[in-house]
Amino acid sequence: MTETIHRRRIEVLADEPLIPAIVALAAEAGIVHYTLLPTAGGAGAHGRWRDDQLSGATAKVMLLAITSQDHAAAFIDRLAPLLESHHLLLMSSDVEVVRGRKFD
Amino acid sequence: MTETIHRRRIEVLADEPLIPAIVALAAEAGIVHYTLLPTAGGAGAHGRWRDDQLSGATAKVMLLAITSQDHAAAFIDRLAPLLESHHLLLMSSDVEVVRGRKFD
Amino acid sequence: MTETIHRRRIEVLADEPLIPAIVALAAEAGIVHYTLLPTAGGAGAHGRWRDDQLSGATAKVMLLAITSQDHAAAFIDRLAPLLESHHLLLMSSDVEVVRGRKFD
Amino acid sequence: MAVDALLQPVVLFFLLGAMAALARSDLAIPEAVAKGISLYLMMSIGLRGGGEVAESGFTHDMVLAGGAGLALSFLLPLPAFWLLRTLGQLDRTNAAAVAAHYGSVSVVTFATGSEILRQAGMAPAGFMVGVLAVMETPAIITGLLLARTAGKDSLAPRGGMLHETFLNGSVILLLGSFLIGLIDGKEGLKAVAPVFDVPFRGMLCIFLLDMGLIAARRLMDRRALTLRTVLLALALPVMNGSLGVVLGTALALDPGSAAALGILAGSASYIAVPAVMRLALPAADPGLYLGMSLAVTFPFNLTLGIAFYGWLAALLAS
Amino acid sequence: MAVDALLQPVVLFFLLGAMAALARSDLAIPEAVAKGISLYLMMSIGLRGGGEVAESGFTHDMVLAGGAGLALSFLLPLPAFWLLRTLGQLDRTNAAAVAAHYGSVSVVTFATGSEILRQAGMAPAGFMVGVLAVMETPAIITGLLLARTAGKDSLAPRGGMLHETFLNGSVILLLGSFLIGLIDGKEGLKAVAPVFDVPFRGMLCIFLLDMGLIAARRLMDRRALTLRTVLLALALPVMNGSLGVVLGTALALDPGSAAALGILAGSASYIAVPAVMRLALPAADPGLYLGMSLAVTFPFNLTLGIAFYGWLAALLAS
Amino acid sequence: MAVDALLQPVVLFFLLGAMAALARSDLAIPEAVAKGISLYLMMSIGLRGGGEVAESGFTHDMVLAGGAGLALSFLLPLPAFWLLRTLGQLDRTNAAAVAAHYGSVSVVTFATGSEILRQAGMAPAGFMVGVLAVMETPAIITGLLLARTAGKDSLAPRGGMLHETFLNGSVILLLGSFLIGLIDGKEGLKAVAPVFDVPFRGMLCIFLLDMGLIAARRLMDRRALTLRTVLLALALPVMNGSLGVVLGTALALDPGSAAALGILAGSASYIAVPAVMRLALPAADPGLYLGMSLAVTFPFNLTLGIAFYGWLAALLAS
Ligand SMILES: Nc1ncnc2c1ncn2[C@@H]1O[C@H](COP(=O)(O)O)[C@@H](O)[C@H]1O
Ligand SMILES: Nc1ncnc2c1ncn2[C@@H]1O[C@H](COP(=O)(O)O)[C@@H](O)[C@H]1O
Ligand SMILES: Nc1ncnc2c1ncn2[C@@H]1O[C@H](COP(=O)(O)O)[C@@H](O)[C@H]1O
Ligand code: NA
Ligand code: NA
Ligand code: NA
Repeated sequence: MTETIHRRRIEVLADEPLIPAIVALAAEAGIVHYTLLPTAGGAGAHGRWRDDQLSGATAKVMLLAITSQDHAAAFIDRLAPLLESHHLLLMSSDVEVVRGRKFD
Repeated sequence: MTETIHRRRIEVLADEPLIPAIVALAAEAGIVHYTLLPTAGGAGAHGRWRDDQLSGATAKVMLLAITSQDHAAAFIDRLAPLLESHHLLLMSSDVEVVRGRKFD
Repeated sequence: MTETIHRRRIEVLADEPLIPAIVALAAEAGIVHYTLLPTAGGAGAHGRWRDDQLSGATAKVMLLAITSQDHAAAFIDRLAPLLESHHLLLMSSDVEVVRGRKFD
Repeated sequence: MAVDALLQPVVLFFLLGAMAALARSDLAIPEAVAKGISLYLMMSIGLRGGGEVAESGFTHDMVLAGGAGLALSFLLPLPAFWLLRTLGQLDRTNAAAVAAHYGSVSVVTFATGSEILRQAGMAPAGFMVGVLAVMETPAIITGLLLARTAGKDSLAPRGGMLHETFLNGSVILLLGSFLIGLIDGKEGLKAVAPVFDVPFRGMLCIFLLDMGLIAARRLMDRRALTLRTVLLALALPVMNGSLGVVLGTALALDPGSAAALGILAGSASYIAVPAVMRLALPAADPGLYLGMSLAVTFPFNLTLGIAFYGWLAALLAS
Repeated sequence: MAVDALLQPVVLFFLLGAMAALARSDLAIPEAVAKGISLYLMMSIGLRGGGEVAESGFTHDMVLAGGAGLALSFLLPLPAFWLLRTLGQLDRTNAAAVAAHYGSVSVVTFATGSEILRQAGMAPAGFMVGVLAVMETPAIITGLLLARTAGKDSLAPRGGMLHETFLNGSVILLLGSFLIGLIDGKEGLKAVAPVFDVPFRGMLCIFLLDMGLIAARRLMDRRALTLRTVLLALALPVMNGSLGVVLGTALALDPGSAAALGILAGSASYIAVPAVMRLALPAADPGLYLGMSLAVTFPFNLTLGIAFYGWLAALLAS
Repeated sequence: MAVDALLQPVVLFFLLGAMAALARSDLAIPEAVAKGISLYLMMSIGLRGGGEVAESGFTHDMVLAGGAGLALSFLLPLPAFWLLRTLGQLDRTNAAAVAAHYGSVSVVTFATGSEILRQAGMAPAGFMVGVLAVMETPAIITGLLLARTAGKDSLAPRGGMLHETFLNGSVILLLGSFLIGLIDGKEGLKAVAPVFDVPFRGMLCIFLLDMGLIAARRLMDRRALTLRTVLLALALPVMNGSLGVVLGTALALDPGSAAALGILAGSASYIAVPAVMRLALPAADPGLYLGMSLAVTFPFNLTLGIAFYGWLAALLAS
């Protein structure tokens, strides 16, 4: 059986114009590999939205990164103070991967 | 280190025309915040599908909600009897969030 | 309370032209039900990408499958030797489902 | 007319799409583009029909054709339901859902048919677009009554299904564009004709290429289809279509409009009705109703049905 | 002119979209298509404006109008900010963000207004497209200065906001197309006119259908809007638009161009400015600034504002 | 011709896109729209080429040009492979994958080149579209033979790569449209000309704007490119293109068609070939082959190559 290693799965939902800045913040925390996923709509404390690209200012993108415990914690520390003011959604969970070194 | 709190991550895959009704059902279970994710295709017991929007009747959308243990259980209870008849996929897993109050 | 059962959640990120072959590989491992999710971009050891469909050769798709421990292990065994050469991302995590039989 | 009709670019592109899918090519039109063209077709059909009615004014024929369309859409599901239950061996819910599709209409079949009739010098009257709009929804109501269980489901909308039926996006867009055409008239539409009139046939080609891909892929996936349901998906359009032509001729419509009434009666919905049925009758199998209407009846109408209804209308008129 | 303007297909499609959304229909234009049409509109406006300027050559009027546009975009946020703080009871950040939107311009309002003016025999000069381009960004700078806190945020780009402002996709595309139009001239553009000139009004119809849907859905979601902000979203265009018309007339522009300057001054951005503000002033509520500009001011300008600015320009000219 | 060619809207929009991307603007065309336009371009090229061949009938020249195209596509990968191995210092798999790209063709380079030649009074014959279709796939086979390891991978399709190669969506669409054009002829295509003929150049502008953005972004990301591979990506089109022109002239094709054969030989694929290579030679780096063909060779051909092949063909003809 192929050996798997535990890592953290970090997901951040953010308005599209904020994504480059969040990617830069992740890099500061040591996370340089990530995947962006599209979204279609939703509702939160700040109301409902649909993915209208008309202005693009409020279209949301999900950033997914698999990383080590330490990098995850560093990223969460940097992002935590911004969650409320920037209407972000941040999730963290356990995940197993093959090739553990790739996800440090 | 920023403190994180455990919550449930609920994911429901459903045909697009059913989404408003599922959102309403979630609200009855106390879940009012959610995100919708697009899909591209798949295969299940009811055959293969591709996301053709021609009719839209069988295009699927993934609803994601982070919520408390109780609300999650209430939602699952309501949805369980519909899973088979409505060709739904329901998943539930652990997730950690900052700002726990936001996800009750 | 509705009873839920533990299963594995397998996610594979791959270039679009590889998806049919990966679906075939999953079927060999006993996994015939899956969902495909679109992506928007990312960065990895092989550089940054955006979802330009111009050639489609490097647009990525996420395959999601909920399955039993055994099938998951069989799939991971088959996929592991290809991860590096085919630039794949493979994740595995715990998930709970209703109607456990459906996900064996 | 039959061979000419088959060799037109619109039909050839449909066949190209179907053949590509059958050969398992990866050819695909992006969803968003296909959906955009489908909305375009409805806007264009509505505007042009409205513009023509604005020019011709309301006529006696128009009222007759509208009444006939209304009656057909309400009543055609009844014999269809009976055939689907008996010959088709479907349960009540599935039979009702399928019957509703055959009482309603296919906008693209109507559009292609109109172009082919126009080519053959039998252009249907502009008010037939109004009849098209009128025929989209009544069959849904009959279908839901036949199913009996509709809306008793815990996911069904509180207010019943009428809202979903009448505010379906495609119904609204067709009706709204028809109204705008009526208000602005042919003259007022001139400025938008380079988009909504001139390129219509070309856009239809692109759309039918996609329809060919989708229909053939559904046919290859024909999990829910049996020999019985496939045969019914061929028989129902012939029956309903002939009935439409005969009724149109009996009401003294011009042959082109009688043929168009046949096309409407013979076509089956695959946009508005499935969206409502998925919610109202979740127990009905979408693989079945979309398989029948989209993968069998639509290709049949496009290649043979339209030519047959046209031929029948010409025959009865002479 | 007012009633004529209201009954044009472009406006009727906007109303159709708005009514469909208010009735909670599921009608929707795919994002990608709407975005594609919005890019098309900018390319078309830029090319045609550049082509006209290439033909007419640089004139005195052009310099005056450009200077007026520049001044308006820089200065209009100041009174707006004051009104939003006092009457609107907004905090500094929100008031600054909204003020920037009203100093900038709406490309689609300008496009629709130009078509309506052209219909009424008051076509604005080609160089007004240059003025449009000039007016997109200065207001952003004023807005950021008014907010004071801009860019002090940990997510704000190191190099400041200027890059985001001037390299915003829509700004680049409009300016770039204008330049290409200047280089190639009307003659050189002939080969692409079947795409960028002839179908313009029809494409605008499809886009305005989508704008109607989006604006009405925002209005129904009006979480962030209060009676005060809605009233200001009606008062600001009238104020700014009148100022624009008066200034244009005072500078001896032809009535069509004076009206166009009014349309520019009276319109509010909902593409370029929100994208910059979301990053520069994350504490400002997008529900507020998009609600005001997109859900209130845009429909007002489309239905009444444009007609009013046109009427005022004609009045002052005579 | 060179300067004229550079100042055409199609080329200027490509440069606008490239400059926007280099300046790190966020300008982007939605995928679905870009993909839709790319499918449109293939349909249009196929239909128009087929229509012209239907009119001119099969000729001696046609057979010669087809044979030359076939031979070029099969053989051009051989010297390319050798240069990539030696000068380019690539391993066998990467060299084979890149070589296949340069033996195949770029549909958009051909389309742009045809428009520029037409503008210069050197319109290539209609059958050159057939040659384009013929040249898309043979190079893939040569490339796979050169790589030796192709298809020995556990993900490779059981039935070998031929299915993937010949049923690639873009190959099918081009060939199918060419056939439809042949069947319907120029006369039969008249009804769809407002979509497939008239707007072609304008649509090409929008597509090239996107190509400019994509090519420049790839160039900025040039992880896999070395100075050696960049130089080869400039040398290969000149070599192959000159060979194509010389061969075309030797076969006594008209100068326009000889230039078009040069354009085909000199262009490199970035749609059909990468999709097959990703599956057949997963070990080859897509950053390398797409970087060379899309980010270096395509811009070179668009700005200088086409003009050079045209000049050479005119020179040899006189
Ligand atoms: N509990 C939740 N579960 C899933 N998505 C959420 C949740 N809360 C917020 N979101 C998403 O995050 C966005 C911003 O949240 P908010 O700042 O609360 O408006 C919402 O519009 C949702 O798309
Ligand atoms: N085990 C699974 N893993 C991932 N997706 C699934 C699974 N089972 C079903 N699905 C998705 O849910 C849809 C409906 O499932 P079904 O009702 O079994 O046809 C399928 O088409 C898949 O997209
Ligand atoms: N640690 C990671 N977290 C999330 N996505 C990743 C990660 N590593 C790789 N990816 C995704 O997988 C793709 C291929 O990875 P690579 O082979 O490392 O270039 C990348 O472009 C990313 O989209
Ligand atoms: Na019918
Ligand atoms: Na303004
Ligand atoms: Na070549």
